[in-house]
Amino acid sequence: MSAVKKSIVVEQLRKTQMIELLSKEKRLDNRGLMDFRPITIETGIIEKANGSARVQVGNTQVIAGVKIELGEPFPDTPDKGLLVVNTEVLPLASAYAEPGPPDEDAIELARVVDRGVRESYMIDLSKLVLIPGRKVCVVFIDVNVLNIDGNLFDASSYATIASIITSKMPKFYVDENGQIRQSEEITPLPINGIPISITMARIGETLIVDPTSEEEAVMDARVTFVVDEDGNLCAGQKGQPGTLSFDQVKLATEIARTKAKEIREIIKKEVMKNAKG
Amino acid sequence: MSAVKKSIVVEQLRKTQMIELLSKEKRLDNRGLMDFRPITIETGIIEKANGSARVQVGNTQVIAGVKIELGEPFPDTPDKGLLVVNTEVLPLASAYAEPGPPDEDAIELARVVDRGVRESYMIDLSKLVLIPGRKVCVVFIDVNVLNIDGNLFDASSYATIASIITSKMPKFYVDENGQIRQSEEITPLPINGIPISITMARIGETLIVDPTSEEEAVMDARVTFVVDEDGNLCAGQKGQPGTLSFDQVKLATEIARTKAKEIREIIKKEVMKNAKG
Amino acid sequence: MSAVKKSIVVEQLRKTQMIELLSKEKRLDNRGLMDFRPITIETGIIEKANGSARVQVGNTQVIAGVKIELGEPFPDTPDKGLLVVNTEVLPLASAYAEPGPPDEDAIELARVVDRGVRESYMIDLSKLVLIPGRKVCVVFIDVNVLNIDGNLFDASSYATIASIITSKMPKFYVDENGQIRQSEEITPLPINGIPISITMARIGETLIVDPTSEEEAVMDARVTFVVDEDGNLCAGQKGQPGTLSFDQVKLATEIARTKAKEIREIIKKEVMKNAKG
Amino acid sequence: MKELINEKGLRIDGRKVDELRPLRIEVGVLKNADGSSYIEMGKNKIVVAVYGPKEVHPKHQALPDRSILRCRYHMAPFSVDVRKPPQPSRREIEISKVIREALEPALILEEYPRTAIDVYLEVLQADGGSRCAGITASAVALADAGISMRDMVAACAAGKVSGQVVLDLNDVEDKEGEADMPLAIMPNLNQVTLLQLDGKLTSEEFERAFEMAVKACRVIYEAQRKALIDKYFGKAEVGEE
Amino acid sequence: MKELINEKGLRIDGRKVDELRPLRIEVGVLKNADGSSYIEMGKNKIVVAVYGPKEVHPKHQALPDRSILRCRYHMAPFSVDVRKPPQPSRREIEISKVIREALEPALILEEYPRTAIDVYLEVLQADGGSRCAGITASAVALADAGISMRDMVAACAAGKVSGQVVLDLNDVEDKEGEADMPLAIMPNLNQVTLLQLDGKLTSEEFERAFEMAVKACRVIYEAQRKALIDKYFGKAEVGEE
Amino acid sequence: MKELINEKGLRIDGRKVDELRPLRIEVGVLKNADGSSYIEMGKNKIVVAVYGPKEVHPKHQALPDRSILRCRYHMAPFSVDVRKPPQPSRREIEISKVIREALEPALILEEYPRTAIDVYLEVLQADGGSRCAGITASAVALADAGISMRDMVAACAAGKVSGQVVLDLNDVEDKEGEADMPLAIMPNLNQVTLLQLDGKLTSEEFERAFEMAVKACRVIYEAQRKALIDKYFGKAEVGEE
Repeated sequence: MSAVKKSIVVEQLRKTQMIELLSKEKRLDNRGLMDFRPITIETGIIEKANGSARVQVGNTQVIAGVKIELGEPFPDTPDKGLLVVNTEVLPLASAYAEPGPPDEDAIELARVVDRGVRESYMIDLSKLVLIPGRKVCVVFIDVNVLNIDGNLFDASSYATIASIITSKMPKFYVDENGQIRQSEEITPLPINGIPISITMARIGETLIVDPTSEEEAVMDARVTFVVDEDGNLCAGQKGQPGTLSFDQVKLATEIARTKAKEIREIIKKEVMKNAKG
Repeated sequence: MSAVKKSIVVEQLRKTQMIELLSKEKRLDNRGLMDFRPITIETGIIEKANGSARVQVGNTQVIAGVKIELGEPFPDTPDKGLLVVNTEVLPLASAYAEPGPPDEDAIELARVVDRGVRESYMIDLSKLVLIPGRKVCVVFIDVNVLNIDGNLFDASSYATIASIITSKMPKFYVDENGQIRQSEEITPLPINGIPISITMARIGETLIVDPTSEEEAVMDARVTFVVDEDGNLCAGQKGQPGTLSFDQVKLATEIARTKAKEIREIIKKEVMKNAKG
Repeated sequence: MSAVKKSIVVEQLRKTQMIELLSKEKRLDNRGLMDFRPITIETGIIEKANGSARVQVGNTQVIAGVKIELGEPFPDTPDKGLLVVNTEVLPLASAYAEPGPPDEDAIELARVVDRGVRESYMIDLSKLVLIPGRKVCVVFIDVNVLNIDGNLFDASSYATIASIITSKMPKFYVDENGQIRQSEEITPLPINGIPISITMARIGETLIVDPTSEEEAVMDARVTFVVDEDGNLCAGQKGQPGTLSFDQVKLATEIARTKAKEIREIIKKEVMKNAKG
Repeated sequence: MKELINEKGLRIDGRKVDELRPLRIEVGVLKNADGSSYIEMGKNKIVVAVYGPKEVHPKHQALPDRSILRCRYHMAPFSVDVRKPPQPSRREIEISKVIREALEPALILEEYPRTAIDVYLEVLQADGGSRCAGITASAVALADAGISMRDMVAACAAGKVSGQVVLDLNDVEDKEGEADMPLAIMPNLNQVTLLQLDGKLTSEEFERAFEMAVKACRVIYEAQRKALIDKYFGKAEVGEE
Repeated sequence: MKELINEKGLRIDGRKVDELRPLRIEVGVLKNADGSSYIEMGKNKIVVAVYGPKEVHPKHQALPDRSILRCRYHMAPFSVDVRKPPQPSRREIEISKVIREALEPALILEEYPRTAIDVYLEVLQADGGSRCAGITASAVALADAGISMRDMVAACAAGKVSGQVVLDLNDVEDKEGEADMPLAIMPNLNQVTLLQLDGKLTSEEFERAFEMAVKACRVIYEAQRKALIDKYFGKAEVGEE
Repeated sequence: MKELINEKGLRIDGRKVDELRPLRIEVGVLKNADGSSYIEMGKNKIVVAVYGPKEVHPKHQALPDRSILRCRYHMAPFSVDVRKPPQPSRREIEISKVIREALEPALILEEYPRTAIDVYLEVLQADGGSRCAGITASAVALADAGISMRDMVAACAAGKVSGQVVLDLNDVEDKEGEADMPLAIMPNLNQVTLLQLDGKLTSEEFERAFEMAVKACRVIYEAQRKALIDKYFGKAEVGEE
């Protein structure tokens, strides 16, 4: 039996075992199906950034940094600031990550994180305009993944929102000569509310939240919903070449709404703790 | 006998057979040496483009689209609009086409098509200037090759000229404040005449027009001439690592001038038909 | 014994022989340890460049060209012109050089040459400002390596300084309307002095100057110091995965200071010779 | 915000809230491809080619137990209002990925070990919902190429415009509306293969939009079947015209 | 030029001319890496991961008699005052090379034929001297990965600011000072593994700066040892806290 | 349009309409290359290196029955009036292709199966007609490398300037003239290996230009022969100085 054939068999075996375990509502790390791993958040760790946060969800570790610079608005939205989300899955993060430009997984990750922030209107971009059509603030959010143990979508999203919430920027204004100046005054970013990303994996017929790398290796499908403070769904993404039944989609939205409340409280507490600490 | 050696023998055999056939003035698809395959042209197929055309020459199929935007002129031609021709041989087009940036064949294709339009002065670029040295119209022509069966040079050239002829653009003007505005009025591109590209293949000692992929696979050399309405040669390109005798060059120019008249009528009729249809 | 294993043995043998030879203060080409190969310099060879020089150090051959254009200064140095040094190790230069973007060796080469010119303040960049913060001269120096036989650092550096010294540029000025104009008058670049790069190789416990490709193939470490007219060290770079003892570092600085004087005279004479010739 | 639904409940292109745009599917439009199709869905115009199953280069990327599916969604430079440079954008790379994941569940890839199947989508004109139209056309082109399939894949978006849940958003509705939710399903197996959401929906709106999109997918599935039957059995014979 | 040393001989951050910035080294900060470390040196914050020895792809790049060492020094976009695009700059490529050459002499690569060892440095925040801090951290991460080493490698810059030779330049001193000379040594073997010089030094200043940097490297070496001992033997046991 | 031919029939650089620019060819100018040459044709200054026949990497690109010829035409950044970035432009890629196709017919590639021959052209200064000068120099470098050849390849452009057919256009004539037609021939076999046309020519002008260019190629061929003889047999011996 060749090495490759063997590894397929091993993989199927592992999946069968995991499904059996899940059918008893158990997971390899003893969590319940609807339990997240411990979430820890440190903010303000990069003094040169306007905002920053290191988030750990179990062994998954990401750092996000916010830089606010001046730039030109898009021609079709002259009265809005710009939001640019970029994620880099660094080669530090796992034995399988390679240096180089973001691959399709990293691009999907960045775009889903971006969508959660953008579609929930978390940042009021209309308040970041200095001269309509000509000068606006550009909010760059760079997410660096340092260690991968599953659920990059949620960890990256939490790092992003924690760095946005704690961002500080100088007040910019236009002087009498039409020049942009920055005052001494420091102000936070204009925030509307906190969107929470909840990612679920389907393994066999079971949905679980916050999958580890080990669980992701055998999952059939992944689905993420971002929920705003009012319980609205504001972004969604099904991933992986597996399917979801119509009922599983409905169930996933319900799980997302329930868990989002819980995680929002955890994040608020963690961010607050830092602010005091 | 190895597979590779065998395939070299097969290729030579095929070429010998083709040369024998051509010596009787016959081709595999029963055309005469100087016959084009049927040419069909549809214009105006892309509503969002200023001009567009789908051209089929036998089974070769290309689509060209014209987009007219505002830009800055080159410093050394402040009083001329810009013409940018780009061709993409899409991976849809054949089992051998690969996704990725244009390779040397696609770049040569784009540059020869560009040269035919540019050197014949088909578009009067001096009429596309809004503010000399500062604002001009940029005419982007993008040619997408959808299916390859030989003679991409002529098919791409015909799609390009058909999309130029049928282009419509808003009238731009400079208002009293020096701002560029566009009026409701729709105007065609300023056209000087129709250059026609004629591509020939030398197989053995025979010249043929409009080669198919099968004929291109065994051709020794390829030569293209573009002829303007007055019978002038305005662009030329010999291709492939074969040669042409001095007499073959002369013959090729004569064929080009003769066939160009015929093809120009076909194209005019096809474009007109569309305009009515 | 496999080919690879054999080549490792051959390489070690060659190194042992070289070390033995060096221990007698001899080199393969009969030079003394502290002798450079013959240096020849031709300047003004590219009429379209503001300055140019072809330098040969033994069989190593490089060409540098200076182009002076107008551009914008960096925001943090509004009162300084720009210096851009680029080197290309052309595929012409050796059987091992490949076409493509500069690799880490070529980038290191460019950056060390740049550092020598920049940190010695050879060009007075503050005299290249036309409108502070808005318009300055950009001095592009492109170094093309045509043939490699060791010591690219010094050869590239000498070509760079010879092309700078002999550069001529039009006098630019700002007219009453704030437009940049260039007068008929031709002026040299504002020069402060001539920095000289001296590169040494450590093979075994011996330091030699101006290593050939053959010597570089077996060297343990490489070290370059750039020395200005006053005997100051103004740039340095240790290279290769070998080490230097503390004493060897000190010795290298002394050799650099001694040889720099000598080479500076040679270069001045060569450049002068050209100016007359 | 511009009013996108008038007092009669009609949308800017005259459609009702749950009405699809005109749909046209052709099969076998490219001679060289192993399978191909062309779709018009509103002003979307997309051509799809399938090549494969074929050898994999480099060989080490091949899988011993199944074929690998590769998708490339690409927009022609002239397909949108402002010319798009031909290099793939981040958006095109993400859409290529979700399209592949939407098609893969329907394919019996185990039948073609050590091979690759390439699906190339070229958007000649984009008008909102191009990924859904592209999935619909790709499934037809895969069938035309004779690839073994568990089920067809049909796709359609629903979303929210001027406060109402609507079907199959066009370009303007996509950009100026409140939410867009592209969906793909396997219509016989009743499985979701693509689901994305951009914009805010309440719980109830989500369910309403989801149902509307599923229903539309079933209509689109019939159009897919008809296009394939027309090609392989002729129009008259099956009497579906 | 701004005065960077005051009349009391103190620098802008209050240090004496031969004083190091606060230094903190942690070992084993990343779970997936074979070895890892985190360093803070002033406001420099750098995380390093080591993967290997591991198989080489493509195989023909492997060496029959030893491991190949690969280094990647990379700055996070938010690590500097003006956002840095994520693609490696020429500066990052040069620094990656000199870091590799600074570490390689300390490694017994002959023990791992036909393999590769990857050292990834991510600069989370840069504050002058990041290559030296990065080398110091990398040597610790290599030790944490259990790679056989001849000696540790410790690095520190010295230079010239406002006419005086100073140790361990911060960002402002690096940019506005007269010279910066990064140095790395193997502290037991007394060998220089990295030496660069940017800016003018007289012969005497060079010697003074060199000695100052060597001395500082020995202090840093003690911090490296302590960090490793703390991890492997616990803090209390060795009683160095 | 500027008048490019004066009333005496002389061109802006003083040449007659059918006069070549000064030509200088040197052989063996680069030590490492297997063959090399340097050409000056007017202000064109081009150096050419040939490496090969040599092994092909990756191996699967090798051909079992012949050598593959690869050409790279590249302009130094300082070779033109406005600095050219070093990355190959589309123009350079096209010219590399036509140069390869112009040289290949003259080479007996069947003698070197499974190998590659690389021809690298570096344009140090460009002055109109650089592709022709490059082909002329490349053929000499290939001969210097000892590659078996059926014939030499000599190249020269003709064209139209201020209404007259002229030979060997310089930079200004190329840009401001009416037409430029680069031509390369094998002078003994009387075969055209490169032919391009940019700009308008009547039937008669085309024939006149073609004949003029062919005639010039024969003159250039003599210069190629002389350069090779000078190198291999010494100047005095053949008494051609």
